[in-house]
Amino acid sequence: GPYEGAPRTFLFNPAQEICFKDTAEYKKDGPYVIGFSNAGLGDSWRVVMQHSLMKAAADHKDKIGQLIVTDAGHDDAKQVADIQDLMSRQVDLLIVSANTEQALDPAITRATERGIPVVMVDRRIASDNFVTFVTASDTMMGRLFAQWIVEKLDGQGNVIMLAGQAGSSPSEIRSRAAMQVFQQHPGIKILDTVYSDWSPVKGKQVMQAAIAKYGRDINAVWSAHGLQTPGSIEAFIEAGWKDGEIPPHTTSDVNGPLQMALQHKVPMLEVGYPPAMGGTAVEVALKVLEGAPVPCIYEINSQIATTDGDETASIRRDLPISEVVVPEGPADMLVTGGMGPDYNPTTFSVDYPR
Amino acid sequence: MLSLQGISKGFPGVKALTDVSLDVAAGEIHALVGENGAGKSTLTRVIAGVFQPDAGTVRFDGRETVWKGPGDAKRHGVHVIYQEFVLFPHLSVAENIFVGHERRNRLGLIDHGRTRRDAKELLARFGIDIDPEALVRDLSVADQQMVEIAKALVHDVKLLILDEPTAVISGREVDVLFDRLRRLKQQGVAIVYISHRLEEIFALCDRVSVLKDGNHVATRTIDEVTRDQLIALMVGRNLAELFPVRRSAKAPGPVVVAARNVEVSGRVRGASIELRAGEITGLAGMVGAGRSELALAMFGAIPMRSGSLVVDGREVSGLSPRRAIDLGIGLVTEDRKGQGLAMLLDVAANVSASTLNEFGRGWRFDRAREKRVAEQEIASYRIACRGPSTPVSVMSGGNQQKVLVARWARTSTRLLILDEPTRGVDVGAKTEIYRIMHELADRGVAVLMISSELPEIVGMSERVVVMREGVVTGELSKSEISEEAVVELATRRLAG
Amino acid sequence: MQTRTLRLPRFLAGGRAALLVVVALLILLFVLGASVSDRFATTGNMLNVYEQSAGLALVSLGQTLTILTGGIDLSVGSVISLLSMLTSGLIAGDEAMVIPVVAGVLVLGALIGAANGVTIVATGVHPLIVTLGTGAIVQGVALLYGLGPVGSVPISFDAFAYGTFPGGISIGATVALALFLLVSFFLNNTRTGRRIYAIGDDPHAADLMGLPRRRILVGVYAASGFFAALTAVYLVSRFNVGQPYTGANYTLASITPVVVGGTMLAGGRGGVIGTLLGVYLVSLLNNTLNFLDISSHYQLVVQGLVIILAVSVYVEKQRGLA
Amino acid sequence: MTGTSPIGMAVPAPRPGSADRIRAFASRYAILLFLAAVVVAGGLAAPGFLSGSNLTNMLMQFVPLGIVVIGQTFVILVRGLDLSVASVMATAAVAATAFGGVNADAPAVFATAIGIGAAVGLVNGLLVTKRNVSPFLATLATMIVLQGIRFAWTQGAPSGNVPPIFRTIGAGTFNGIPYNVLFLLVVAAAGAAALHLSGFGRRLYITGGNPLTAHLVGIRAARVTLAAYVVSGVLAAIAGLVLAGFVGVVDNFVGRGFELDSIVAAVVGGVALSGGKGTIAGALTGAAILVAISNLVVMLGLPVQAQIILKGIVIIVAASFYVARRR
Ligand SMILES: Nc1ncnc2c1ncn2[C@@H]1O[C@H](COP(=O)(O)OP(=O)(O)OP(=O)(O)O)[C@@H](O)[C@H]1O
Ligand SMILES: Nc1ncnc2c1ncn2[C@@H]1O[C@H](COP(=O)(O)OP(=O)(O)OP(=O)(O)O)[C@@H](O)[C@H]1O
Ligand SMILES: [Mg+2]
Ligand SMILES: [Mg+2]
Repeated sequence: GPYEGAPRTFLFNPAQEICFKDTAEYKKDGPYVIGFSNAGLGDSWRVVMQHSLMKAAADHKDKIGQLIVTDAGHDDAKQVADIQDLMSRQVDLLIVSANTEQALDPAITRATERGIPVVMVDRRIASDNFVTFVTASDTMMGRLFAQWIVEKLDGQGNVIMLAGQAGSSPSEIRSRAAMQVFQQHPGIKILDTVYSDWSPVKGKQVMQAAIAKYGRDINAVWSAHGLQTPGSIEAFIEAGWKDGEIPPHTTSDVNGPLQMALQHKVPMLEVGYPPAMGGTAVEVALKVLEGAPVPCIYEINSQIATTDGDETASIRRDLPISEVVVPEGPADMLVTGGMGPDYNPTTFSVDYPR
Repeated sequence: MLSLQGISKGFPGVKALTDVSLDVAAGEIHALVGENGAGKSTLTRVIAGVFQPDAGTVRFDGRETVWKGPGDAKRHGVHVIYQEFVLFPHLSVAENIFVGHERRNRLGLIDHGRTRRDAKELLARFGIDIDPEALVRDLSVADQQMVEIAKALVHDVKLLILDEPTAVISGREVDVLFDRLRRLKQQGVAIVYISHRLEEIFALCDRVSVLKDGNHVATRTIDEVTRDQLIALMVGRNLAELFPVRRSAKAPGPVVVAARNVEVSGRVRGASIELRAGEITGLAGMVGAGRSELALAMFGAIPMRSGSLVVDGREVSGLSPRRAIDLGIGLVTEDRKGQGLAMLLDVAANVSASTLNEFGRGWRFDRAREKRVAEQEIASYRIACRGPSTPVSVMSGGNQQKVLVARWARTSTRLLILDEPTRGVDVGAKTEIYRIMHELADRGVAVLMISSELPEIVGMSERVVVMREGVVTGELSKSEISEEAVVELATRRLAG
Repeated sequence: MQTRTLRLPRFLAGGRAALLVVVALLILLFVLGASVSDRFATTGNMLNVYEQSAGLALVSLGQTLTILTGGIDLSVGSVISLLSMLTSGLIAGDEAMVIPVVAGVLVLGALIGAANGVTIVATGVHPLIVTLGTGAIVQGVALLYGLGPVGSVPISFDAFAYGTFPGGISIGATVALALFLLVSFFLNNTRTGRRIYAIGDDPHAADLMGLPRRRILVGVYAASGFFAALTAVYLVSRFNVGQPYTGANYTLASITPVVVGGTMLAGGRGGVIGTLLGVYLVSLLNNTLNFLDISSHYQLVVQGLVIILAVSVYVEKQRGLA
Repeated sequence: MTGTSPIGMAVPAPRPGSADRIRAFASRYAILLFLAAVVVAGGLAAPGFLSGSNLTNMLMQFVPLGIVVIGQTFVILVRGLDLSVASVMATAAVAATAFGGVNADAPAVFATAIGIGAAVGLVNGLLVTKRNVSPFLATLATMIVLQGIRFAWTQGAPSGNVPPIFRTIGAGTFNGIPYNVLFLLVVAAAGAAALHLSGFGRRLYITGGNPLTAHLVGIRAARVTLAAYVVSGVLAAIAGLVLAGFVGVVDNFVGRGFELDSIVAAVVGGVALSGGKGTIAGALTGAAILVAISNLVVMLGLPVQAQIILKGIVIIVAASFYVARRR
């Protein structure tokens, strides 16, 4: 069954002292005005994350007087302005998913200095000038993916890195973590790093080119997330790879690649990066406003799933992919959303306090 | 002052100037004449440093010179009034006058007050009432031309070149210009004067040089040549009669098209005109009288504020160019390049443009037939080109004009309006266009010719309607037509 | 025949209707914002709006110049990105490097812009295409320099973007405002300034008049590059770091305030004061929308409609037959 | 593609026997020669480049761009520009998932997508012709508005399945020839016929070459212009559907970058931004060059930066070639 214990990144953390923040200084009486500055929407993951956050706010109407949501459209400058505008509206607490790690740092640091508690979600800033960061670890994902590929290939083989967008922090962090693993194995050769811009369309195009170039020399595809993975698998199928021949792929969150893995017998590792962390951020925000101590990094659980027979020495699964997948569901639905069975992002509406 | 030796200049596929040698003395007004495309404007541009000659030398003020560009020539006292306007429509009149020689104060900043004052003073010297702060685009074409002229006279000029400066001005403005030029001449300025209006040449110039097909044919003092000799030099043959006599001049037919009380915002104020089958009617007036607007309104190209068009006794509703074409009306506009022709397209496409439906409705378009039609028109109008697929952009002005006339003659079963049909067109092409007008009239088409050239009005019209300031001031029958009578009506004081 | 229209002061001349429309929209937004929240019409929030205008203002200032000449500079986004990376990458946290690097970056921006101008002048290709091409090249170079954020700047560097004069008046926005006034003065009162209008109005006539059109064009694109560089420095001050896509949004964004402020894309008409008001309009619009609690999706709709509204109110009648 | 010559290409007919003839020939077909050079050089430099499967890949990527470029050409010919194409593509793709995701929905999907494309084209056209808004701004504004509407419609991320038939059209092949190539051929043939053989095409060229002339010869220039924007909108919608079928998963990235790429391709292919000049064949060749180069960069293992830089260089070099030719 699914793993329901405490976050493994917490349990396995070798540090003796785990950092906790005292939030007494932020304690105040409700109802609270909470501002959420989102980096942007645009792919299903981010939409579900925002919805889970709104839903949690609706569940806590008693404490939250108003939730103000802004959307920066993936523009740093707009997000800085959004944060300033939220401060102008005198919010009691800011939840921020920072578009980029460094660019938002000065603006958020200023908010913190002005005494406004900031809870980061999904994407943090470079400095520690916030109360806490709600996340599942990018580094962990990158390493798990890489370690699994190394072990699947017995330390010998050629890998294509199918990254997200050049210069975007989740992509770069996951790639960097993966490279640390790959570099320890001289038998592993990285043929190319190609960029999908988190898009299956672009992912398919770049993988077609890579296949045309390396053909059967490709032994595995390290994909930074599930959004682009279907494009890659499609490219192999169209280039003539039969079911069972397609090299191992990594993926995350998205239903489509899981469906394809089962249908075309693709060895696959799925490590979740659950969008439900949006809701968690609201819970954590309330704790902060109530003055309860919170960990400096609030990690949430990632489920690990593999196709049958594809567990390796280091990577043990919580669930088989066949139990994670929604067989008849849309290809782009998020299997790790935690929004319940009737959830449909397009029609979702919730009565959160505005 | 200016001495050209062996100047040649070619463009891809065209030899515009071949071995031209020419002298212009200080204190001389030197006319430059020749057919369209003879190379007059090109020569102007070589002198002004716009083009570098392929061969030959330019000596200016005694020294051999190679201009680095128009600015360089300007600094040395060469000023040109080009055939096309060289004005900045969204700058003020004053700024246009001083552009390139901005009035500045001690700090090197623009002195707006002085710019305005100096411009005002300069304009006053021409006796022209233009607000120096008006934007140039708000001026009439004639006023724009006067700004052009004023602009050339602000500085110390040694050589002044005027390329068809009177094409869009008339009457008093021409007098002002000539007066200025004569004074400059007395001050020792060398002047090159280009015009297709030969009477101006005889009235103003000292010597005349003739260009033909890029070659320098002759230079004469004005007393040694007659008008006919000059024409012969330009076209290479004798044109006994510039205005052909219409052989089959029958009595005009019934009124086919009439405009009643036409008002066009500001410019035409209640003009009426009647046009009869088979008759050539001249529409005369000073430039700016509103004739073009009346014509455009009759054609549906600009909206009438009030008034109506009556065709065959019936009032036309929903007038538009399309409707006008369907009614058998054609309009050769005055601005060939800007309005008339699609310069990127070829002769065939330009000829067929107003009758596209004839070549197939909907999806099909019969190119073969279009080509045949174009070939016929090229032959019957003697259009000089390499065939139906010649781009009109490479053709000379006169031949472009014939393409336009050919196009509109095709749609004109009732009325053909020609607005300044021979402006900037050489004598050879002129006669051809007159011949075409006669042919159409013979076929029973009503012809309305707008012209600012009195000899043309007198020579071609069988009836003349005269406008002034948007109002029809009179009508002259065949026997009453004379230059004096037309001028009298064109300048008549309006009551009230 | 000449209609005596009401004359505005010279620096406002050009696109008069535009200015009135923008001012009307500014007032409308202000009233709207003030009616939904009593925190909107506060000095604090208005200073906040003012502060947020700086980045867009700087880049639009250069863009106004290129558009006045009848051109456009679509490379500004990439130039900002590259130069922001160079700024933080070369300063690398070292206080002593700040002045030389900033100076170098500004010069480099002007040089890249000048290269745009030279290419436009030398090839005769439409500036839209040239700058699209050079923009791609510069973006490629930026990604060669780094795929992610590079370098850092000392803490004090943020004074440009976040610092204030007494009273909370933003330094960056005030610098931008001063530059606008300076450029406006330059455009109206110097020979080169007036000639920028002339060559935008009719380049062919400018050539025949012997105006140094090519030199002015190179200068104008150099200025655009310079202001892009200044924007890059500003953004590094605001973000503490340079990144390969930092400027991407500014390419199209820089055009909106220019045209909303009444400068015609055809060239020759308009001015920087209109652009400044256009920048304030964009800035106030974003702020107002954040106060109105409109879902971000509809914010896009509103932005697009404002562009259409503003621009289609004062389009000029095309010069036609009469 | 079509061998039809455009009307009125302003190339002086060469004097018989002169070297002009060779030059004229070379300059008219230079863009094809350029493409041929890229292909040959690519084949020599990267062995896999000319392999059947890579050619299939390139064709498949070429098709959506090609379809958009055809529409863009119509608009540029009437002195316009359509920046809204990418937004239309993504919106059409969203429409493809808005139904049940089965083949029976295909007609409804088609109708919706084309309706969206036509509506956007109509709005663009009306803004340009009725309100005199500059095409750049009008289509920029509709691009932004449409994106907002799409986001509001999908709440930010499209979701749902594309009917399988679109998968076939978008990604299926027959003996290595992608089905979507057929689509392009049909669109290109129709586009070329409309431009080069029909009365409408003639009206379009006259309108783009000289709007005043068009008005005076009774062409309803506003309608022709409007039609060009509608064509562009509809073709962008079709391209959006083809691209949606390419992977079967729709996201907001469908069509991203197509607005500028399609303009660049047209210009590289000799369509003049000043209007009235250019051909479908040229524009498609331009698109083919862009696709070949971006594929070649990957095949050569050059970094992504090289692709971007190369594209920039090609844009400037190709465009300056046309200007030089015009002089
Ligand atoms: N820029 C140019 N490019 C190509 N051909 C040109 C150019 N300018 C002029 N020509 C050609 O050179 C020849 C001479 O033209 P030019 O304008 O000098 O004649 P013109 O005597 O001034 O005629 P007009 O009386 O009509 O003004 C013509 O055949 C013309 O088509
Ligand atoms: N500011 C302007 N810009 C462009 N064209 C103009 C302008 N003013 C006038 N025109 C056009 O130039 C031509 C001649 O101008 P003008 O107004 O002096 O004479 P007009 O009213 O047409 O009368 P006529 O034909 O009797 O000379 C007309 O076709 C007119 O429409
Ligand atoms: Mg001439
Ligand atoms: Mg007239």
